[in-house]
Amino acid sequence: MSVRITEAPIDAAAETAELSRGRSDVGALVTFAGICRGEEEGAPIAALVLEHYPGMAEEEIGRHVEEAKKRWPLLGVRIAHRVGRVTPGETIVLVAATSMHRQAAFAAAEFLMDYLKTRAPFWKKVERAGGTHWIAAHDKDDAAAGRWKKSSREAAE
Amino acid sequence: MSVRITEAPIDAAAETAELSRGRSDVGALVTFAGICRGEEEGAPIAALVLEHYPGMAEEEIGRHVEEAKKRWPLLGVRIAHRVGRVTPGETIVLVAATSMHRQAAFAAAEFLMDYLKTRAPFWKKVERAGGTHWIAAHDKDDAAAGRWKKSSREAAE
Amino acid sequence: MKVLYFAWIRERIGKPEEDIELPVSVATVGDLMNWLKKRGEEYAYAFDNPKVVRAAIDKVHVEPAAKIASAREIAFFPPMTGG
Amino acid sequence: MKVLYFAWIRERIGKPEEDIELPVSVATVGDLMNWLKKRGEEYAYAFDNPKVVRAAIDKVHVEPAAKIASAREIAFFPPMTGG
Repeated sequence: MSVRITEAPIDAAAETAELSRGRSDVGALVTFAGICRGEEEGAPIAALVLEHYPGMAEEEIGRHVEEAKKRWPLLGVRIAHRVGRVTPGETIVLVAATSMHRQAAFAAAEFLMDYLKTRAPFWKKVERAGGTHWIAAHDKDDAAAGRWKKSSREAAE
Repeated sequence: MSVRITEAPIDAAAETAELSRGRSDVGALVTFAGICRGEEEGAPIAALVLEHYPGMAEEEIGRHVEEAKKRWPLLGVRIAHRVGRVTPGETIVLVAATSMHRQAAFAAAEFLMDYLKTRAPFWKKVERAGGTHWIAAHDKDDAAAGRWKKSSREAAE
Repeated sequence: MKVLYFAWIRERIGKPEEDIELPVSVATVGDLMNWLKKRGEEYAYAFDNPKVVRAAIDKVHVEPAAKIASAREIAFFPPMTGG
Repeated sequence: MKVLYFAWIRERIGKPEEDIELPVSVATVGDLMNWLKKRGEEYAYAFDNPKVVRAAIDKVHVEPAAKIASAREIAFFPPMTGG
Protein backbone atom coordinates (compact mmCIF):
# COMPACT_ATOMS: atom_id res chain seq x y z
CA MET A 1 0.00 0.00 0.00
CA SER A 2 1.38 3.38 -0.96
CA VAL A 3 -0.37 5.34 1.81
CA ARG A 4 0.76 5.07 5.40
CA ILE A 5 -0.40 6.92 8.52
CA THR A 6 1.96 6.67 11.44
CA GLU A 7 2.71 7.96 14.91
CA ALA A 8 6.43 7.27 14.46
CA PRO A 9 8.97 9.62 12.85
CA ILE A 10 9.08 9.47 9.05
CA ASP A 11 12.39 8.60 7.38
CA ALA A 12 12.41 9.92 3.81
CA ALA A 13 15.18 7.57 2.67
CA ALA A 14 13.37 4.51 4.00
CA GLU A 15 10.03 5.60 2.50
CA THR A 16 11.45 6.22 -0.97
CA ALA A 17 13.90 3.31 -1.14
CA GLU A 18 11.34 0.78 -2.29
CA LEU A 19 10.12 3.04 -5.12
CA SER A 20 13.24 2.38 -7.15
CA ARG A 21 14.55 -0.86 -5.64
CA GLY A 22 15.13 -3.57 -8.23
CA ARG A 23 13.79 -1.59 -11.16
CA SER A 24 15.61 0.30 -13.88
CA ASP A 25 12.78 2.29 -15.49
CA VAL A 26 12.65 5.04 -12.87
CA GLY A 27 14.28 8.20 -14.24
CA ALA A 28 12.82 10.75 -11.85
CA LEU A 29 11.96 10.79 -8.16
CA VAL A 30 10.33 13.85 -6.63
CA THR A 31 10.02 13.93 -2.87
CA PHE A 32 8.16 16.51 -0.85
CA ALA A 33 8.58 16.73 2.91
CA GLY A 34 6.32 19.00 4.93
CA ILE A 35 8.22 19.83 8.09
CA CYS A 36 6.92 21.08 11.45
CA ARG A 37 8.18 24.65 11.89
CA GLY A 38 9.08 26.17 15.22
CA GLU A 39 6.67 29.06 14.69
CA GLU A 40 3.02 29.39 13.76
CA GLU A 41 1.32 32.75 13.21
CA GLY A 42 4.43 34.55 14.38
CA ALA A 43 4.87 32.86 17.76
CA PRO A 44 7.01 29.88 18.84
CA ILE A 45 5.29 26.54 19.30
CA ALA A 46 6.17 23.49 21.38
CA ALA A 47 4.55 20.97 19.04
CA LEU A 48 1.73 20.22 16.65
CA VAL A 49 -0.80 17.57 17.59
CA LEU A 50 -2.40 15.92 14.58
CA GLU A 51 -5.78 14.25 14.62
CA HIS A 52 -7.19 12.26 11.72
CA TYR A 53 -10.27 10.32 10.65
CA PRO A 54 -8.98 6.73 10.60
CA GLY A 55 -10.04 4.87 7.50
CA MET A 56 -11.24 7.95 5.65
CA ALA A 57 -7.74 9.50 5.66
CA GLU A 58 -6.27 6.44 3.90
CA GLU A 59 -9.23 6.14 1.52
CA GLU A 60 -9.30 9.83 0.60
CA ILE A 61 -5.55 9.93 -0.08
CA GLY A 62 -5.86 6.65 -1.97
CA ARG A 63 -8.51 8.18 -4.25
CA HIS A 64 -6.17 11.03 -5.10
CA VAL A 65 -3.29 8.66 -5.73
CA GLU A 66 -5.52 6.82 -8.23
CA GLU A 67 -6.47 10.15 -9.83
CA ALA A 68 -2.79 11.12 -10.09
CA LYS A 69 -1.98 7.79 -11.72
CA LYS A 70 -4.68 8.46 -14.32
CA ARG A 71 -3.36 11.93 -15.07
CA TRP A 72 0.37 11.22 -15.27
CA PRO A 73 2.49 8.21 -16.28
CA LEU A 74 3.68 7.41 -12.77
CA LEU A 75 5.72 4.37 -11.85
CA GLY A 76 5.14 4.66 -8.12
CA VAL A 77 3.69 6.82 -5.36
CA ARG A 78 4.45 6.74 -1.68
CA ILE A 79 2.75 8.86 0.97
CA ALA A 80 3.34 8.88 4.71
CA HIS A 81 1.54 11.18 7.14
CA ARG A 82 2.20 11.66 10.85
CA VAL A 83 -0.53 11.76 13.47
CA GLY A 84 -0.19 12.47 17.17
CA ARG A 85 2.41 14.83 18.59
CA VAL A 86 5.01 16.20 16.15
CA THR A 87 7.82 18.51 17.26
CA PRO A 88 9.60 21.24 15.26
CA GLY A 89 12.00 19.83 12.68
CA GLU A 90 10.09 16.57 12.27
CA THR A 91 8.44 15.58 9.00
CA ILE A 92 4.64 15.81 9.08
CA VAL A 93 3.99 14.51 5.60
CA LEU A 94 6.06 12.89 2.90
CA VAL A 95 4.91 12.55 -0.71
CA ALA A 96 7.11 10.79 -3.23
CA ALA A 97 6.36 10.13 -6.90
CA THR A 98 8.44 8.34 -9.51
CA SER A 99 8.20 8.42 -13.27
CA MET A 100 10.39 7.92 -16.32
CA HIS A 101 10.67 11.69 -16.73
CA ARG A 102 10.66 14.60 -14.34
CA GLN A 103 7.57 16.57 -15.43
CA ALA A 104 5.11 13.84 -14.41
CA ALA A 105 6.81 13.27 -11.06
CA PHE A 106 6.84 17.00 -10.21
CA ALA A 107 3.23 17.54 -11.27
CA ALA A 108 1.94 14.50 -9.39
CA ALA A 109 3.76 15.37 -6.15
CA GLU A 110 2.42 18.91 -6.24
CA PHE A 111 -1.10 17.75 -7.11
CA LEU A 112 -1.08 15.25 -4.24
CA MET A 113 0.16 17.84 -1.74
CA ASP A 114 -2.46 20.39 -2.81
CA TYR A 115 -5.18 17.79 -2.29
CA LEU A 116 -3.76 16.50 0.95
CA LYS A 117 -3.86 20.03 2.35
CA THR A 118 -7.52 20.61 1.54
CA ARG A 119 -9.22 17.20 1.29
CA ALA A 120 -7.47 14.69 3.51
CA PRO A 121 -9.13 14.51 6.95
CA PHE A 122 -6.32 15.67 9.23
CA TRP A 123 -6.47 18.52 11.73
CA LYS A 124 -3.58 20.31 13.40
CA LYS A 125 -3.58 21.71 16.88
CA VAL A 126 -0.84 24.05 18.04
CA GLU A 127 0.70 23.31 21.44
CA ARG A 128 2.34 26.25 23.22
CA ALA A 129 3.41 26.99 26.79
CA GLY A 130 0.27 29.14 27.08
CA GLY A 131 -2.21 26.52 25.85
CA THR A 132 -3.45 24.87 22.69
CA HIS A 133 -5.57 25.91 19.71
CA TRP A 134 -6.68 24.50 16.38
CA ILE A 135 -5.09 25.84 13.20
CA ALA A 136 -7.53 27.46 10.80
CA ALA A 137 -7.65 26.35 7.16
CA HIS A 138 -6.00 28.62 4.59
CA ASP A 139 -7.90 30.01 1.60
CA LYS A 140 -4.55 29.89 -0.21
CA ASP A 141 -4.61 26.08 0.05
CA ASP A 142 -8.12 25.90 -1.42
CA ALA A 143 -6.92 28.03 -4.32
CA ALA A 144 -3.91 25.75 -4.83
CA ALA A 145 -6.14 22.67 -4.98
CA GLY A 146 -8.63 24.48 -7.23
CA ARG A 147 -6.16 24.93 -10.07
CA TRP A 148 -6.12 21.18 -10.73
CA LYS A 149 -9.88 21.19 -11.27
CA LYS A 150 -9.47 23.82 -13.96
CA SER A 151 -6.89 21.80 -15.81
CA SER A 152 -9.05 18.66 -15.71
CA ARG A 153 -11.87 20.61 -17.35
CA GLU A 154 -9.49 21.92 -20.00
CA ALA A 155 -8.16 18.43 -20.62
CA ALA A 156 -11.69 17.14 -21.23
CA GLU A 157 -12.50 19.84 -23.78
CA MET B 1 28.70 25.98 -1.29
CA SER B 2 25.36 24.62 -2.42
CA VAL B 3 26.61 23.16 -5.72
CA ARG B 4 28.73 20.03 -5.78
CA ILE B 5 30.06 18.00 -8.70
CA THR B 6 31.23 14.55 -7.77
CA GLU B 7 32.43 11.23 -9.13
CA ALA B 8 31.10 9.40 -6.06
CA PRO B 9 27.53 8.12 -5.58
CA ILE B 10 25.05 10.75 -4.35
CA ASP B 11 23.21 10.07 -1.09
CA ALA B 12 19.99 12.13 -1.00
CA ALA B 13 19.65 11.92 2.78
CA ALA B 14 23.20 13.16 3.34
CA GLU B 15 22.82 15.96 0.79
CA THR B 16 19.58 17.28 2.26
CA ALA B 17 20.36 16.80 5.96
CA GLU B 18 22.20 20.07 6.33
CA LEU B 19 19.37 22.07 4.74
CA SER B 20 17.25 21.72 7.85
CA ARG B 21 19.80 20.92 10.54
CA GLY B 22 19.57 23.24 13.53
CA ARG B 23 16.88 25.49 12.07
CA SER B 24 13.16 25.59 12.70
CA ASP B 25 11.94 27.85 9.88
CA VAL B 26 11.96 25.19 7.15
CA GLY B 27 8.40 24.08 6.41
CA ALA B 28 8.93 22.49 3.00
CA LEU B 29 11.68 20.45 1.39
CA VAL B 30 11.38 19.42 -2.25
CA THR B 31 13.95 16.96 -3.54
CA PHE B 32 14.38 15.89 -7.13
CA ALA B 33 16.57 12.93 -8.04
CA GLY B 34 17.36 12.24 -11.68
CA ILE B 35 18.18 8.54 -11.87
CA CYS B 36 20.09 6.63 -14.53
CA ARG B 37 17.62 4.35 -16.30
CA GLY B 38 18.52 0.95 -17.68
CA GLU B 39 17.29 1.89 -21.15
CA GLU B 40 17.90 4.76 -23.54
CA GLU B 41 16.07 5.14 -26.85
CA GLY B 42 14.47 1.75 -26.37
CA ALA B 43 17.60 -0.34 -25.84
CA PRO B 44 19.37 -1.46 -22.65
CA ILE B 45 22.48 0.42 -21.59
CA ALA B 46 25.45 -0.59 -19.44
CA ALA B 47 26.14 2.89 -18.11
CA LEU B 48 26.15 6.61 -18.80
CA VAL B 49 29.46 8.43 -18.90
CA LEU B 50 29.15 12.10 -17.97
CA GLU B 51 31.58 14.77 -19.05
CA HIS B 52 31.48 18.34 -17.78
CA TYR B 53 33.21 21.69 -18.17
CA PRO B 54 34.97 22.09 -14.80
CA GLY B 55 34.51 25.53 -13.35
CA MET B 56 31.80 26.57 -15.78
CA ALA B 57 29.44 23.83 -14.54
CA GLU B 58 29.62 25.11 -10.95
CA GLU B 59 29.41 28.76 -12.04
CA GLU B 60 26.49 28.23 -14.41
CA ILE B 61 24.49 26.28 -11.82
CA GLY B 62 25.45 28.88 -9.21
CA ARG B 63 24.01 31.64 -11.40
CA HIS B 64 20.71 29.80 -11.61
CA VAL B 65 20.66 29.19 -7.88
CA GLU B 66 21.06 32.96 -7.38
CA GLU B 67 18.27 33.57 -9.90
CA ALA B 68 16.02 31.08 -8.07
CA LYS B 69 16.73 32.82 -4.76
CA LYS B 70 15.65 36.13 -6.30
CA ARG B 71 12.43 34.64 -7.65
CA TRP B 72 11.28 32.66 -4.63
CA PRO B 73 11.68 33.00 -0.85
CA LEU B 74 14.04 30.06 -0.47
CA LEU B 75 15.79 29.12 2.75
CA GLY B 76 18.30 26.78 1.13
CA VAL B 77 19.32 25.07 -2.09
CA ARG B 78 21.52 22.04 -2.56
CA ILE B 79 22.59 20.60 -5.88
CA ALA B 80 24.82 17.61 -6.55
CA HIS B 81 25.68 16.31 -10.01
CA ARG B 82 27.58 13.15 -10.93
CA VAL B 83 30.32 13.05 -13.52
CA GLY B 84 32.19 10.02 -14.81
CA ARG B 85 30.58 6.60 -15.12
CA VAL B 86 27.08 6.17 -13.69
CA THR B 87 25.25 2.85 -13.74
CA PRO B 88 21.48 2.21 -13.91
CA GLY B 89 19.72 2.94 -10.63
CA GLU B 90 22.28 5.52 -9.51
CA THR B 91 21.39 9.17 -9.01
CA ILE B 92 22.79 11.46 -11.71
CA VAL B 93 21.57 14.72 -10.27
CA LEU B 94 19.99 15.81 -7.03
CA VAL B 95 18.27 19.17 -6.57
CA ALA B 96 16.85 20.11 -3.18
CA ALA B 97 15.15 23.36 -2.21
CA THR B 98 13.74 24.44 1.13
CA SER B 99 11.30 27.18 1.96
CA MET B 100 8.74 28.10 4.59
CA HIS B 101 5.95 26.97 2.26
CA ARG B 102 5.69 24.35 -0.44
CA GLN B 103 4.93 26.43 -3.54
CA ALA B 104 8.31 28.18 -3.55
CA ALA B 105 10.22 24.95 -2.96
CA PHE B 106 8.39 23.10 -5.77
CA ALA B 107 8.76 25.96 -8.24
CA ALA B 108 12.46 26.47 -7.49
CA ALA B 109 13.32 22.77 -7.78
CA GLU B 110 11.54 22.51 -11.12
CA PHE B 111 13.10 25.76 -12.40
CA LEU B 112 16.58 24.57 -11.43
CA MET B 113 16.09 21.18 -13.10
CA ASP B 114 14.80 22.76 -16.32
CA TYR B 115 17.86 24.99 -16.45
CA LEU B 116 20.28 22.25 -15.50
CA LYS B 117 19.01 20.18 -18.42
CA THR B 118 19.54 22.89 -21.01
CA ARG B 119 22.21 25.27 -19.69
CA ALA B 120 24.58 23.42 -17.39
CA PRO B 121 27.64 22.17 -19.32
CA PHE B 122 27.31 18.40 -18.91
CA TRP B 123 27.21 15.82 -21.68
CA LYS B 124 26.04 12.22 -21.47
CA LYS B 125 27.47 9.33 -23.40
CA VAL B 126 25.67 6.00 -23.55
CA GLU B 127 27.76 2.91 -22.95
CA ARG B 128 26.45 -0.34 -24.41
CA ALA B 129 27.91 -3.73 -25.19
CA GLY B 130 27.98 -2.64 -28.84
CA GLY B 131 29.82 0.64 -28.31
CA THR B 132 29.25 4.19 -27.13
CA HIS B 133 27.46 7.26 -28.44
CA TRP B 134 26.57 10.74 -27.26
CA ILE B 135 22.99 11.49 -26.26
CA ALA B 136 21.33 14.20 -28.36
CA ALA B 137 19.67 17.18 -26.67
CA HIS B 138 15.86 17.16 -26.44
CA ASP B 139 13.75 19.99 -27.85
CA LYS B 140 11.31 19.17 -25.03
CA ASP B 141 13.93 20.26 -22.50
CA ASP B 142 14.47 23.57 -24.30
CA ALA B 143 10.71 24.14 -24.19
CA ALA B 144 10.64 23.32 -20.47
CA ALA B 145 13.38 25.85 -19.75
CA GLY B 146 11.74 28.42 -22.03
CA ARG B 147 8.59 28.67 -19.93
CA TRP B 148 10.51 30.33 -17.11
CA LYS B 149 11.64 33.11 -19.46
CA LYS B 150 8.03 33.83 -20.30
CA SER B 151 7.02 34.11 -16.67
CA SER B 152 9.92 36.43 -15.90
CA ARG B 153 8.73 38.74 -18.68
CA GLU B 154 5.18 38.61 -17.35
CA ALA B 155 6.40 39.34 -13.84
CA ALA B 156 8.28 42.41 -15.07
CA GLU B 157 5.23 43.86 -16.80
CA MET C 1 -26.58 5.51 12.84
CA LYS C 2 -23.00 6.19 13.87
CA VAL C 3 -22.10 9.89 14.03
CA LEU C 4 -18.46 10.94 14.38
CA TYR C 5 -16.96 14.27 15.41
CA PHE C 6 -13.41 15.51 14.89
CA ALA C 7 -11.10 18.30 16.07
CA TRP C 8 -12.86 21.26 17.71
CA ILE C 9 -16.29 19.88 16.86
CA ARG C 10 -15.40 16.77 18.87
CA GLU C 11 -14.11 18.98 21.69
CA ARG C 12 -17.20 21.18 21.74
CA ILE C 13 -19.61 18.23 21.78
CA GLY C 14 -17.42 16.41 24.26
CA LYS C 15 -17.34 12.99 22.59
CA PRO C 16 -15.74 11.46 19.51
CA GLU C 17 -18.77 9.48 18.36
CA GLU C 18 -22.24 8.29 19.24
CA ASP C 19 -25.05 6.12 17.94
CA ILE C 20 -28.14 8.12 17.10
CA GLU C 21 -31.66 7.05 16.18
CA LEU C 22 -32.76 9.58 13.57
CA PRO C 23 -36.38 10.71 13.09
CA VAL C 24 -37.69 10.25 9.53
CA SER C 25 -37.84 14.04 9.09
CA VAL C 26 -34.02 14.13 8.97
CA ALA C 27 -33.31 13.45 5.28
CA THR C 28 -30.10 15.34 4.48
CA VAL C 29 -26.79 16.12 6.13
CA GLY C 30 -27.99 19.71 6.56
CA ASP C 31 -31.16 18.46 8.26
CA LEU C 32 -29.01 16.40 10.61
CA MET C 33 -26.90 19.43 11.58
CA ASN C 34 -30.04 21.43 12.36
CA TRP C 35 -31.52 18.56 14.33
CA LEU C 36 -28.28 18.03 16.31
CA LYS C 37 -28.10 21.77 17.14
CA LYS C 38 -31.31 21.39 19.14
CA ARG C 39 -29.98 18.51 21.22
CA GLY C 40 -28.23 20.74 23.74
CA GLU C 41 -25.88 23.63 24.34
CA GLU C 42 -22.76 21.70 23.37
CA TYR C 43 -24.26 20.80 19.97
CA ALA C 44 -25.52 24.37 19.44
CA TYR C 45 -21.96 25.55 20.11
CA ALA C 46 -20.40 22.97 17.79
CA PHE C 47 -22.74 23.78 14.90
CA ASP C 48 -22.87 27.50 15.66
CA ASN C 49 -21.47 28.40 12.23
CA PRO C 50 -22.54 25.63 9.83
CA LYS C 51 -20.47 27.17 7.02
CA VAL C 52 -17.25 25.99 8.61
CA VAL C 53 -18.51 22.46 9.23
CA ARG C 54 -17.61 19.78 6.71
CA ALA C 55 -19.26 16.37 6.48
CA ALA C 56 -18.57 12.90 5.16
CA ILE C 57 -20.94 9.99 4.59
CA ASP C 58 -19.29 6.58 4.81
CA LYS C 59 -15.85 8.26 4.57
CA VAL C 60 -16.57 10.31 1.44
CA HIS C 61 -16.90 14.11 1.46
CA VAL C 62 -20.46 15.34 0.93
CA GLU C 63 -22.33 18.65 0.72
CA PRO C 64 -25.06 19.59 3.25
CA ALA C 65 -27.70 18.75 0.62
CA ALA C 66 -26.53 15.11 0.45
CA LYS C 67 -29.21 12.54 1.31
CA ILE C 68 -28.47 10.41 4.35
CA ALA C 69 -30.54 7.45 3.09
CA SER C 70 -28.64 4.24 3.82
CA ALA C 71 -25.53 5.81 5.35
CA ARG C 72 -23.74 3.73 7.96
CA GLU C 73 -21.68 6.57 9.41
CA ILE C 74 -21.72 10.32 9.15
CA ALA C 75 -18.82 12.47 10.28
CA PHE C 76 -18.65 16.19 11.04
CA PHE C 77 -15.37 18.10 11.14
CA PRO C 78 -13.79 21.50 10.50
CA PRO C 79 -11.98 22.31 7.23
CA MET C 80 -8.94 20.06 6.91
CA THR C 81 -5.51 21.32 7.91
CA GLY C 82 -3.28 18.32 7.23
CA GLY C 83 -0.22 18.05 5.04
CA MET D 1 44.16 32.20 -26.18
CA LYS D 2 42.97 28.97 -24.58
CA VAL D 3 40.40 27.07 -26.62
CA LEU D 4 38.52 24.14 -25.03
CA TYR D 5 36.50 21.37 -26.64
CA PHE D 6 33.96 19.05 -25.02
CA ALA D 7 32.04 15.85 -25.77
CA TRP D 8 31.94 14.85 -29.44
CA ILE D 9 33.61 18.09 -30.51
CA ARG D 10 36.57 17.15 -28.32
CA GLU D 11 36.56 13.63 -29.79
CA ARG D 12 36.41 14.84 -33.37
CA ILE D 13 39.24 17.34 -32.91
CA GLY D 14 41.19 14.82 -30.87
CA LYS D 15 42.22 17.05 -27.98
CA PRO D 16 40.51 18.68 -25.01
CA GLU D 17 42.21 22.06 -25.31
CA GLU D 18 44.92 24.05 -27.03
CA ASP D 19 46.55 27.48 -27.01
CA ILE D 20 45.94 29.38 -30.21
CA GLU D 21 47.39 32.64 -31.53
CA LEU D 22 44.48 34.33 -33.30
CA PRO D 23 44.85 36.59 -36.35
CA VAL D 24 43.27 40.05 -35.89
CA SER D 25 40.65 39.21 -38.52
CA VAL D 26 38.99 36.81 -36.03
CA ALA D 27 36.72 39.16 -34.06
CA THR D 28 33.72 37.03 -33.04
CA VAL D 29 33.01 33.50 -31.86
CA GLY D 30 31.49 32.79 -35.28
CA ASP D 31 34.67 34.04 -36.97
CA LEU D 32 36.68 31.72 -34.77
CA MET D 33 34.57 28.70 -35.75
CA ASN D 34 35.05 29.50 -39.45
CA TRP D 35 38.76 30.02 -38.94
CA LEU D 36 39.14 26.76 -36.98
CA LYS D 37 37.26 24.84 -39.71
CA LYS D 38 40.09 25.62 -42.13
CA ARG D 39 42.77 24.28 -39.80
CA GLY D 40 42.34 20.68 -40.87
CA GLU D 41 40.01 17.78 -41.51
CA GLU D 42 39.33 17.09 -37.83
CA TYR D 43 38.23 20.71 -37.28
CA ALA D 44 36.12 20.71 -40.45
CA TYR D 45 34.41 17.57 -39.12
CA ALA D 46 33.87 19.04 -35.64
CA PHE D 47 32.37 22.28 -36.95
CA ASP D 48 30.57 20.60 -39.85
CA ASN D 49 27.17 21.79 -38.61
CA PRO D 50 27.76 25.07 -36.73
CA LYS D 51 24.10 25.17 -35.66
CA VAL D 52 24.64 22.39 -33.14
CA VAL D 53 27.78 23.94 -31.68
CA ARG D 54 27.47 26.03 -28.53
CA ALA D 55 30.14 28.35 -27.19
CA ALA D 56 31.19 29.99 -23.94
CA ILE D 57 33.60 32.86 -23.31
CA ASP D 58 35.26 32.78 -19.91
CA LYS D 59 32.67 30.19 -18.73
CA VAL D 60 29.58 32.16 -19.78
CA HIS D 61 27.31 31.08 -22.65
CA VAL D 62 27.58 33.32 -25.72
CA GLU D 63 26.07 33.58 -29.20
CA PRO D 64 28.22 33.26 -32.36
CA ALA D 65 28.04 37.05 -32.77
CA ALA D 66 29.78 37.61 -29.42
CA LYS D 67 33.04 39.58 -29.62
CA ILE D 68 36.14 37.69 -28.50
CA ALA D 69 38.02 40.87 -27.46
CA SER D 70 39.80 40.23 -24.15
CA ALA D 71 38.57 36.64 -23.62
CA ARG D 72 40.94 34.36 -21.72
CA GLU D 73 39.27 31.11 -22.74
CA ILE D 74 36.72 30.08 -25.33
CA ALA D 75 34.96 26.74 -25.22
CA PHE D 76 33.04 24.84 -27.91
CA PHE D 77 30.60 22.05 -27.10
CA PRO D 78 27.37 20.37 -28.26
CA PRO D 79 23.99 21.22 -26.72
CA MET D 80 24.01 20.26 -23.05
CA THR D 81 22.51 16.94 -21.93
CA GLY D 82 23.10 16.99 -18.18
CA GLY D 83 20.60 16.64 -15.38
